[in-house]
Amino acid sequence: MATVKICDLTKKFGNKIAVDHLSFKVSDGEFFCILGPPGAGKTTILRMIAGLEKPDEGEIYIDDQLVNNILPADRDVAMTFQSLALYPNWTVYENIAFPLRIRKYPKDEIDKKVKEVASLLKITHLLDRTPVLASGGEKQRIAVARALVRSPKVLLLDEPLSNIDALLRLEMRGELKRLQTELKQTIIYATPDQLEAMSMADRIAVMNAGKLQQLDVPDVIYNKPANKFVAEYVGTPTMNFIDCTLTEKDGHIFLDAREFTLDVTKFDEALKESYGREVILGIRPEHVQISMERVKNAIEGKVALVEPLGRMTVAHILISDIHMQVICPANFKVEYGSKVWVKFDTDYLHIFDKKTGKSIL
Amino acid sequence: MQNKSTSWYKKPENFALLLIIPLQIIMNLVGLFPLIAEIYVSFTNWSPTSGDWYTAKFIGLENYYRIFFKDVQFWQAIQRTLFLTIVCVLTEFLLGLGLALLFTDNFFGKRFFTSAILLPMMVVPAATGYMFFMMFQKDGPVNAILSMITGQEIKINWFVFGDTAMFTIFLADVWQWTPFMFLLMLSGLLALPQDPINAAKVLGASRWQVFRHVILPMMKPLIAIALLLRGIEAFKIFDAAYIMTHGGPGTATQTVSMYMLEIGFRAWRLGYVAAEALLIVVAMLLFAWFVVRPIFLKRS
Amino acid sequence: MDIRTKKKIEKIMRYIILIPATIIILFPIYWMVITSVKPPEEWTPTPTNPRLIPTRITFDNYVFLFAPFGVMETFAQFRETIHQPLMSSLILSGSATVLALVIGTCAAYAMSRYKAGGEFAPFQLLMFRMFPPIAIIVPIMILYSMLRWLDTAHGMIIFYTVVNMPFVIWLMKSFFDDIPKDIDEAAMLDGCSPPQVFFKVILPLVKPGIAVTALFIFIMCWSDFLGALVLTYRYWLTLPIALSKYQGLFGYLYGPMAATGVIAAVPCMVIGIIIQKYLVRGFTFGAVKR
Amino acid sequence: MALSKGEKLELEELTKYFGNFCAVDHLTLEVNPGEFLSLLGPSGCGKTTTLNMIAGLLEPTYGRILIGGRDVTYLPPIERKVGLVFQSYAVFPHMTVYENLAFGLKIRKMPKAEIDKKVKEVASLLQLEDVLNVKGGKLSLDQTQRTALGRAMVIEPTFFLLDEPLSNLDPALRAVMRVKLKQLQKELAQTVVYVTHDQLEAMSMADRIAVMNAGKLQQVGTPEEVYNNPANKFVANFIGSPTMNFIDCTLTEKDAHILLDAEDFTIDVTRFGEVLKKEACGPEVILGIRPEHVQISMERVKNAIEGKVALVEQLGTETIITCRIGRKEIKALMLGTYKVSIGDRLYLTLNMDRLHIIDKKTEKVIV
Repeated sequence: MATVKICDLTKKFGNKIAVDHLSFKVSDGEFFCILGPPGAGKTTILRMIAGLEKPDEGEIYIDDQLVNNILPADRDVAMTFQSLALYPNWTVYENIAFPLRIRKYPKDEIDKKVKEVASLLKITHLLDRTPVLASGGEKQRIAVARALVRSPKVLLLDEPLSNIDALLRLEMRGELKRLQTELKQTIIYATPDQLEAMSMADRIAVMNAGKLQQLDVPDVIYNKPANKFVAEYVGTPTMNFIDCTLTEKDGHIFLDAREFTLDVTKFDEALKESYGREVILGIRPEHVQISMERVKNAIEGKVALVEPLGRMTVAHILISDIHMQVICPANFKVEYGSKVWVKFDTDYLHIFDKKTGKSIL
Repeated sequence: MQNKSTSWYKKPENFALLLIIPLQIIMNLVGLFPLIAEIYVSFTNWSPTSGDWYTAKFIGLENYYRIFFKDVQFWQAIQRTLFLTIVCVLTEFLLGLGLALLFTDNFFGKRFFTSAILLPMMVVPAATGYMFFMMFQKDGPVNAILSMITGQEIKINWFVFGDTAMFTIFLADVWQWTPFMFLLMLSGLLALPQDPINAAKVLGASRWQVFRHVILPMMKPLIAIALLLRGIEAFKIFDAAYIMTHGGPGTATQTVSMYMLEIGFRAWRLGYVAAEALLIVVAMLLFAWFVVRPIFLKRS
Repeated sequence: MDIRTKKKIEKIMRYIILIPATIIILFPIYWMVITSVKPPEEWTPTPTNPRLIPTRITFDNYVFLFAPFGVMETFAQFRETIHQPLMSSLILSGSATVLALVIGTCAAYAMSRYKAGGEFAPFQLLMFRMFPPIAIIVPIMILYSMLRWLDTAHGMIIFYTVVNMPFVIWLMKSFFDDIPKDIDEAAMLDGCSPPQVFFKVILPLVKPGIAVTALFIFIMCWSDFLGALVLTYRYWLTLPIALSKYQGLFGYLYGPMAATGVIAAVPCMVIGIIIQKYLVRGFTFGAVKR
Repeated sequence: MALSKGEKLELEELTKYFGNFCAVDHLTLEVNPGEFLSLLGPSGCGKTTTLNMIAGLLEPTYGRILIGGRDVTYLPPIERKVGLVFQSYAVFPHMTVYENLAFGLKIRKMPKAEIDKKVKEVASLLQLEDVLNVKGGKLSLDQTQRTALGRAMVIEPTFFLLDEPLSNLDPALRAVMRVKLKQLQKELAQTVVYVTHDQLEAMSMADRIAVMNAGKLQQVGTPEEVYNNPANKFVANFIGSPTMNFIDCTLTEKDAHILLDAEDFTIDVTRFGEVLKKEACGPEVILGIRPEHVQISMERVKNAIEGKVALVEQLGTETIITCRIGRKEIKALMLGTYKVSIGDRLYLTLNMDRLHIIDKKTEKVIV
């Protein structure tokens, strides 16, 4: 068990900056998620912590020891690869035993540890087979078992669930989280899937284009996104965004979206600085109410598409040329093209600066 | 975490160096050093019958002058070899592609037919030479079978006439190397993505149209590699042809390799042949750099 | 037209082309094999009887090659056994294969994983293979006559090692390239030093590749003609040279000659069929995989 | 664009064997003109084989395919006029977008001027005008997808077959394309058979869903039907995310009450007595209930089952809580953020209207 500290880490590939002056600290026993789209630099960060890639700038500390110049073999860090990288010519048992064997553990201890970790991950029945014939989920477990068997200081997981089918992913998600809670293992987990990050992580670092966007607990990431990128990336269906200008009239403050205006006087304090500026209004689909009759303060729109998803229905509404998604109850029935009225729950409004994308509210 | 000092050979850079050093030594010893010696020898009139190489008389560019302005036989041999190369490679390509097209789906006996077609490629070229030498004798089986088919006695003396001798060399080469083209084309065809082909079929394209508009264009890079590799190999033509004709009758079937063997290792004019060898090496280097490299790099 | 009928026609057409083609392809080999087991009176066909099937099978031709006494006494003046060429072919090809493989496998790994020797190194080797062998043999002849290596075992082994090195490097490199780099890195994180990664993890993984390459190189050495023709003259003559030399001595003794051909050809054909799947990869220097 | 209104497609007892392996097993299915039908199933369920048979790339072992009433089972593709879009899109990499679009018409030997007109029409409809001269191999993913679609549209097919056309896109783009595709289909009123393994895609786009597994048709119905009244355990499990909870139970009778005994808790299911009798199912059954039909409260409620929190997954929009009841586990889905921590005691109520009882032997849904 260990802590990981990263200071001002930078990595370039040619002219491309993969990781840009990144700093964070992972505490002992934490489930730490690095979330971001492909190319955000997630894998590069993991590879630098593992020692497979040399940083151009910055320091990496494991348990307060600088490890920049230590060979991967001596860092006591385990990693699972996206491709899993199981040794195809050996049995599952030999795969899992390998890290111990190379460290010259006594035979009976190896045997004990392998069987322990195999039963923990429910792959005891596979031990004598080669991993080639195992299913996607099983391979995943084997890879995790191989990483866990020597109880490394830090476990790095690189998109471990991206290659298994949706049903299994759901199951593995729960299992991994449970395992981590049980073992109190420090885990750094890279994923492009916001649902995975939200459901498993103690803290999430949202990355984009090598830069850290926000680092916080899932709840805050979801409810108080630091900028438009985070707001858009986290949550499905995605947040609705509407271009607006902030205007003042008769002591009231309005968001003017041309098709409609919204009174936001109650956020006076926070918005003071931004009067007259171009902003983006953001609201999550679950914070928009929809009704078939005209309601006070509601905005008129047209139904463009209805997606019944079983437990809920997502309605696509066009307010002139503004496209919005709204979550409705499962039994909500509405015809293509019919008129509806939507109302925003102003307690959950987000306002972003159009130029910088930073959250104002 | 122990910060032990790592042994010298465990450092990645050093380990890589250790692995590659034996190769460097042997390739430089037998590859590079002789090349330098050869450049020197090409400026002398060295012949092993008249003493060691360093005692030979330095004659400057005379060897090169003679190659370019006096040696008709050399240029004829080059012409002949190029002609043979082009004819052989094109025939092998067409036959190989045609055969490969028959093997893209499963049918009864596929494994047998594949193995049978590939067999000639695995015959030692010298043995191929002797096979064709036997078959095309005046009293050999080819004449016998031709007689049977036509019903009149045929006694062609294949190796006595230049054209027929050339033809047997052509046949032997095609026989031996069509399998290579077949294998290459087949692997290319099997590696093609099936979806575009199926897409063309669903859009209504006939078999020929699918081949002409979809398969052939997608095979282009592979065809380029195949023609090149085979062309380079065919230009080296020696083993089988030498055993069949020894370049005869006269010099009618003498290829570049045979000609150089004759000059260098029968007449022992090594200085002269070194100059010729260097010219060919330079020509090949230019060819490799400007033609082969781009195509090969694109592929891998 | 109904696709079922169309497919049936295509099916028949395929065999109409394939069967005669196969017969033509196999005929030269067939002729050599049957000639090697024919008695002398049937070696040459006559216009009325092409002698496609021998009336009696005899192994005299093979016996003649190894002990030219007691059989076919009429040809006893052509006494020349095949022991020596057969042995030198086996020894030279075998040793060169091992040597080339050891040196080449290590270097190929270094090139595949560490880009050792620079990006250009593999291509340099490839170009070496493009030159007509005769152009390469001239300088080697110069070197060997200096070192007095002509017609020696070590000379020939090193010659074969060097000329086949491009194949080893490119083939083995393609096999190494097939193994994802992730495996190396996983092994490193599991605690291996770079040498351990190579010897404990990667080498066992390319075992099949090594076997294929070894067989392929063996064929290439075994088939060599020009090299042995120029660099040997007496003690280390190989089988293909024997074939050509005896052709001059008793070229029209079709039976023993065919038997020599069969002995020279069979090992390669057997190996070739074993590694059929990888032949393309071999001949194209790993550029075309299957 | 003068697209004809789609035609009816009928599959009768369609069967395909590969050697001894039965890939598609007596599949009978009707697709009505203008309908968006989704063929849904896990990989290897026979949906791609079915698609290939409809397109004419494979001949069925047995059965018939009718397009607009015409038997096309053994006709070559050119006489079927099916618009097929592949999962890989299969845009010809060596041809420009224009040549790609024109290919189907060139094959049909249409005059050049006419080809030009049609290609331009389709290109403008799909906003491909700007890339007409770009080679197929150099397009972005969504341009490739539109080119594939356009290439199928230009021959004015009798109906469209789409083979997982969105599976290569990233999730965000996928959501947008789902809406766009559906709108296009509605506007052009085309018959579409949409093959997918993603239940969400099928649910959100299809008029009807045909669920397949192991070569057999499991259920056909509207998304609501398939979701709310699954025909068997496979459908119940395959559709909906997070998946339905399944708990092995025995049916027992006590004091004129029928009880579902799950060892760790029992549920009174007397109200389903008649159906259960009529179906004559054995005592071994499986209780199925979707996570969103499990209510959670922190206080004791009447008839509620007591459990402990085993795992909490905060997804922002919703929260999945896995509860442990003895040795059984039940997942509950709550909207919004729900604050509980592992080990908390809570009480579960199952929505009896949404409860499913499945016969363990036949795996058929009885209630």
